[in-house]
Amino acid sequence: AGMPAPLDDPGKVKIALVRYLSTGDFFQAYLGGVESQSEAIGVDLRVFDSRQDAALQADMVDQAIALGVDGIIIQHGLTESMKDAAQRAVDAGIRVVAFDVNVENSAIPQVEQSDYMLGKLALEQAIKDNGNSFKAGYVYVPGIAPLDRRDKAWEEVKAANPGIVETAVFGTLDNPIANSNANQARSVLQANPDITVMFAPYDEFAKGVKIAVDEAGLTDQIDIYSADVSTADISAMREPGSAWVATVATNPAVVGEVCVRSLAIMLTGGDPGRSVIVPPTLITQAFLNEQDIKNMEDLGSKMPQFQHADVAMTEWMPLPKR
Amino acid sequence: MSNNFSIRNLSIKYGFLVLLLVLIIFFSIFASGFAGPRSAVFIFQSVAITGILALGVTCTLVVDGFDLSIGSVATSSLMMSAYMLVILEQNAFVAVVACLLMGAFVGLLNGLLIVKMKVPDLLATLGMMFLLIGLQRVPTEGRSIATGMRLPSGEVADGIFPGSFLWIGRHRFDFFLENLIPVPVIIFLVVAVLVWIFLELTRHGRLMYAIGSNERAASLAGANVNLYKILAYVISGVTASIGGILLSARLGRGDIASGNNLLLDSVAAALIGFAVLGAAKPNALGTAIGALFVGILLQGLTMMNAPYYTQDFVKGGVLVIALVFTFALTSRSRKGGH
Amino acid sequence: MSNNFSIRNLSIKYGFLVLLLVLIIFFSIFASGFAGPRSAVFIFQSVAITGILALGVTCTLVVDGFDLSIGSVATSSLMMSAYMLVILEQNAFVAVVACLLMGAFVGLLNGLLIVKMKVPDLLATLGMMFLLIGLQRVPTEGRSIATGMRLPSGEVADGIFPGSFLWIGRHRFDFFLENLIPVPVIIFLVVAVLVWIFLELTRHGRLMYAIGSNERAASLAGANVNLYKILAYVISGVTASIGGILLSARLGRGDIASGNNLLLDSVAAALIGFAVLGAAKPNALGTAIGALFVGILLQGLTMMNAPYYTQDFVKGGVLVIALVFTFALTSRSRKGGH
Amino acid sequence: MSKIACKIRNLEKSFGPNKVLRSIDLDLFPGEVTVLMGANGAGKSTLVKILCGVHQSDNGTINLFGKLFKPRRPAEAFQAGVVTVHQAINDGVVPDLSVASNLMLDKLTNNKAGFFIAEGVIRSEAKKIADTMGLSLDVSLPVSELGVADRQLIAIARAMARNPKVLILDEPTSSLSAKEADRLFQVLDRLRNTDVAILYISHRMSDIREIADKIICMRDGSISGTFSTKPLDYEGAVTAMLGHKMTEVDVKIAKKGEEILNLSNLALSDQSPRINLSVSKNEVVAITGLLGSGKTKLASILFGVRKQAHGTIHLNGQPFSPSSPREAIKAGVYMSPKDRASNAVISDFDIEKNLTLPFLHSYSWLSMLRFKLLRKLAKDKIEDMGVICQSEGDEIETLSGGNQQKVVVGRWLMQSCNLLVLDEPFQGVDIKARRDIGDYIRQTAGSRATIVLVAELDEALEIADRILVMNEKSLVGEHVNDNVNVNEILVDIAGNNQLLEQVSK
Ligand SMILES: Nc1ncnc2c1ncn2[C@@H]1O[C@H](COP(=O)(O)OP(=O)(O)OP(=O)(O)O)[C@@H](O)[C@H]1O
Ligand SMILES: Nc1ncnc2c1ncn2[C@@H]1O[C@H](COP(=O)(O)OP(=O)(O)OP(=O)(O)O)[C@@H](O)[C@H]1O
Ligand SMILES: [Mg+2]
Ligand SMILES: [Mg+2]
Repeated sequence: AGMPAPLDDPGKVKIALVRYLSTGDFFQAYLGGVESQSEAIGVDLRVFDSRQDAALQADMVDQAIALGVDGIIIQHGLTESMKDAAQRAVDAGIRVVAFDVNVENSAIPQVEQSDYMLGKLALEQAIKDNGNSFKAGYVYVPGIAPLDRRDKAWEEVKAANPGIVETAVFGTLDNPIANSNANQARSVLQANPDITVMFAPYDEFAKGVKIAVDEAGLTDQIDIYSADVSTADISAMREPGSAWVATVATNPAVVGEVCVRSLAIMLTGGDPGRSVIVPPTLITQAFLNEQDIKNMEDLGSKMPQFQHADVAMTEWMPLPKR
Repeated sequence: MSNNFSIRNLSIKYGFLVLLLVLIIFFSIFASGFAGPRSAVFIFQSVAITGILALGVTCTLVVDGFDLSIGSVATSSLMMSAYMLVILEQNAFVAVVACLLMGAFVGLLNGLLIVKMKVPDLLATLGMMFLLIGLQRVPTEGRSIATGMRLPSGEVADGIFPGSFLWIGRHRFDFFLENLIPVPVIIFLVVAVLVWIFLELTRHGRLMYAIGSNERAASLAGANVNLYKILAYVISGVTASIGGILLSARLGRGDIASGNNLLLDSVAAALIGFAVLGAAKPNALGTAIGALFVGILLQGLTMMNAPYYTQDFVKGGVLVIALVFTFALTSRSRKGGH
Repeated sequence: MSNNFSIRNLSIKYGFLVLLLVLIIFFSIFASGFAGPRSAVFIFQSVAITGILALGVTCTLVVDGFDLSIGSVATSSLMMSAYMLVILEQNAFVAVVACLLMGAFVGLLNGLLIVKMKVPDLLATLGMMFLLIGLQRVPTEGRSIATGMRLPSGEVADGIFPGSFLWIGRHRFDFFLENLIPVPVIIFLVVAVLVWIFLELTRHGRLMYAIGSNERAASLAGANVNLYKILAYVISGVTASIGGILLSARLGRGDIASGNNLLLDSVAAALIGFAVLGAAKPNALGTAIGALFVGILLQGLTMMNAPYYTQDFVKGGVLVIALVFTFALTSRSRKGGH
Repeated sequence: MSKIACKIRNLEKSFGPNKVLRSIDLDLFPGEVTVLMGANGAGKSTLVKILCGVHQSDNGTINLFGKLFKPRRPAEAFQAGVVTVHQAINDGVVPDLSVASNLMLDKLTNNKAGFFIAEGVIRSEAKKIADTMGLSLDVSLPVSELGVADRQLIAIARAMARNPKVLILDEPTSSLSAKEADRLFQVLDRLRNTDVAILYISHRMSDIREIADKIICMRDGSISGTFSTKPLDYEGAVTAMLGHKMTEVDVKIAKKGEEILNLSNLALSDQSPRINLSVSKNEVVAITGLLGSGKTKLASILFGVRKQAHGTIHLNGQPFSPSSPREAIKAGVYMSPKDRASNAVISDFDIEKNLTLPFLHSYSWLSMLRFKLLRKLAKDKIEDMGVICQSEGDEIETLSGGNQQKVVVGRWLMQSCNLLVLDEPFQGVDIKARRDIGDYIRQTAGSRATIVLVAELDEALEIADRILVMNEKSLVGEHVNDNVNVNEILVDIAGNNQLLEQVSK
């Protein structure tokens, strides 16, 4: 209702979501956001899941082109494999937005949850709580793009605060990730009993570290700072005496919505801007306890900036029902 | 031949254990914090779940089978326990029983596919693996299960992981030191002893080994081949579901995860077991020691702050060297020719 | 018996192919965009790499072996080609040859471990798998390799993936339609035909089947068992490295996280191959069709907008049903008693 | 005899502490069949395995047509013209390949053969090879569907077709009946005439009488006698092989007890004739007949492995229709199957575990095995059966063929039963041990009914109270083993007079 062409005709416009990653809560919530926003603006959504096969993901873009969609959202992936495919889509006259992957194309806006900012805000909170001189354990697996971007923040903070000592670096993506990291963190705590801060910038890592800290009986001594959030993370942070004191996150559903809205703006001939950044929010244990927040929905209602990001908005843009 | 205490025979029998000892000594010296009762307990704790799975897969190896579905049975059990507790709001006992039954049922299905439908073991359990990986995600549409989660129906799940359930994964018994030995370690040891007794000391175990060596001859000697094969897969299913329960109780939530690493690590443990005490065949004691071996290696390397990729590398390297050592010697002493 | 054109024999032989056909028809009707040459090419493309790996593993299955290292050989080849191109700034030809040699060398090592050191196949290749997973990450300390990356030494890597290398993964030949058939599909088909010819039409292939069925008899009849077993692992290593090269050329980067599912997917394809044409043994044609089967299923489900977790579920379900059908029938027609 | 084909001097071999061959000297001449005799475990197969490159000798030399010969792999032996048919039948065939591929296996392993194979050529050549041994099989069948006799014939036929200079046959007739053996002898005659040197190992006196030009005896790893002057001194050879004289068997027909087994109108398969049979306690009944006459089928029906087409079985007066070996065993019906490698030997187990396998339930308490008891029982049985080994903990694979056979037969003598069925129990067992086991079976026969299925008439004559003849799945003759007329039995076996001439030649 009241939407510009071609969105004025519900169901006429087809868009495709081409995913690189799909397993896990973040991706499920993201998909939820994409779906609800698509429904709100009345477009027909198709989902292509490459299940972490970057080559297949590129082919899926071609498939979407062949299906004659009007817009494509590329969710994650590798620059090198997606660049050409994205260009082909643009050449075919299709509007494209990319989320968390740089396809090096000026016609394609880049939606980002700013991993760098996630790391940065968490570390700022850590310095606020613990001063600028402490012994830290760091959980990191190189080679994973978002983790690498969060690593930048860590390197910067370390360089700026010589008092912060990186006592141990560990981490693994062996499944189940939380359990494997718990085992590693356990060994690290045993070998380095003087650690007071754990920087685990991925919630699965943080969960593992929390289990290890609990098992070692060090909940009072150690503080965990992380990135990302989910309902389960909230309850873990709120456990009595939990060492997990803060996390920084964007709402994955909101990110999904922003992607669809950016695409909708392009479909109607508008320009969402070269880069659309969904700002992250700092979530502390104290805040969760104060507000008695139990799940993501509570978090959204108590924290408006988490519920809705005021980016990629126009006056005609319908929002999903809450 | 068994009375021949030559150096070669000794090294076949004890070579692997000596290697283990050398590793322990090495890490005790070079990895601060490695030596000590608490550290030993972590090692047991870190391998308890893979170890339990590995003991199950050992039973299927004994009857010359293979169970690729254990990883997915464990994650299904993880999801199922969380579903029972958080969404259906059942108590711990019901959740545990349901998971064990599920494991037994999957094992039964595997066994029937293999025995009655004559589907090759790798194939049947591979199919089951994919099936379960999918199935465990259907009820929550791929979401993890945690207290307070919003269900597809829009309701909020109010159930919790009760303390009695978490106890299984988290409680520690006093043993000389306070809060020393976690429940999963006890369960691992109990399962190991039970499987060992079953395979080595009972007639059922011996018949299973006979079936693994020559199925037809065992059948003509009166063994109920089908029953024992099914039993092996049921044991494997149940142990995998125990692993899943422990995982669930440790994590305190129903985490969407793939069990690929659980599968590979427990298969590794079971296979390393071949080399222990020169057995050159699947055996429970070897499997338990194989699991510990991997645990010690990873614990030691982590404590020495080795980057994660060196762990796989060292794991593989030590594995290959240990195995070459054991098997090359075993085979040479066994026969003169081929 | 071979002249017995009963319904049962027909269904054993063609049951699986009929199922495939039914799937294709079903998807053509219900999944818009499924039917058509581009979609068909897409299916081939999506299974080309797993298919090539699966053909290699088929050769090891033929000699009653198993190669768990293929996935890690492929990812090592992926990383190695990127390293050669981007960091050592070599040309495409050198990179390809280096990867193929690496694959052959790993296969040779596997073969020697199994044949000379008598390490059981699963164990040897599992150890190799861990070794390679670690090793491939050492040169870059676990980072992915891409043009412009900063090396541990602090320098910036200037090499690029040259067009000639990317061509291997990305070029499409015209065939009726413009830009239809990608190079990897051609390579897949060529490898499939070569492996098929080798296994079915040459005496070497026949001897490999003989070794797989009764190693001792084959050896006593004068077959060079060790040589053929090593050969099988070398083939498997080389095909896996081809798979890695194709992956690398498609990605255009040495991505550390890619290729995780290659092992299980290619094993699945090779095992499904058992059911094709009632072979009940590893065979090249079956493997190729097995790979396509999985590809068709996933493509059809994607086109029907099925969520990702239902894909595993349906894959497992269809697999189990197809296999039960084939194997239950095959075994029943085979024997009356003992 | 001009030139020596194969000259063996001072050959020695040990397995660990076990000296198996001690300073063997032996010559093989072209155009001559040398028979090697020796008790089970004497070292015959070990000698063969050294000649064909499976094992390497510890000491000594082999000269082949004047050249030093030290094969390290079977392929090298083949290249030198030494072709072997091994004692273990399953070592000769590849079950998953077709009969044609099996017959042509040598062509496939020949490095000079082409790269590709033509299925048509393989088949037609395979047919030719099959014809030489009178094998009338569909060559496209997989070998896994064939019985042990056909497998043995395939292995033999293949060796014959390889143009050997030295041909070694290790108990080639162990699974054959007189008819097939006879065909083998015809082919051997032909080869002898083309100057092939043949080494022939057998425990069957009938074979040896038929084929030997020269007899060499082995005892405990040494040569204990050579007999080459005609007529050959067969009794002397047996004495040299055993170290003492062989006593004559004298079967005293025992008094029958009550009826245990009754078959009425039993048909082994559709359209086969009906069988009626009654076997009583304390009676040993031998059933003999040509290969494929249905002996094994009868045994499998009694043991619950397959079902009869018609008719009924009564055991101790009760109807008996077992649906699995397990049920049969529960009812007190035991069967020792033929073809030990496929059907009986658990190759990963030691002797004790192999011996005690069927009755573990009675040697365990609450499922827990009673290890001491098991060891003692195994020791006793090793004694009873005369198994030659180091201890009850030896791996069964390290035993000689005949000793393995003693173990798998002994397994069924561990406990008393109602009905004992022994299918080819003497396969590969030496003459002395055969007599001893036969005696043992007769001694213990009082508590049960015993049926022994043998293709060799000699074996039947040594053990049975009553000899039945089976032909084309029906029982065609019955002879009480007391001054029997052997010719009459042969007539029954052959089924017609024309064949008889061949058999009793
Ligand atoms: N691989 C082996 N390892 C250890 N001992 C062995 C091995 N092979 C054979 N022996 C031993 O060597 C001795 C001779 O065995 P061999 O097979 O040569 O006897 P044989 O004369 O062929 O007897 P048979 O008539 O029973 O076939 C036996 O005592 C046997 O136990
Ligand atoms: N090694 C084997 N593998 C599979 N089946 C076998 C084997 N040996 C015997 N059989 C089966 O035993 C049964 C009887 O075989 P067959 O009719 O050829 O001979 P038979 O006359 O019963 O035995 P015999 O040769 O002792 O007289 C058949 O069902 C056959 O398939
Ligand atoms: Mg196997
Ligand atoms: Mg012998």
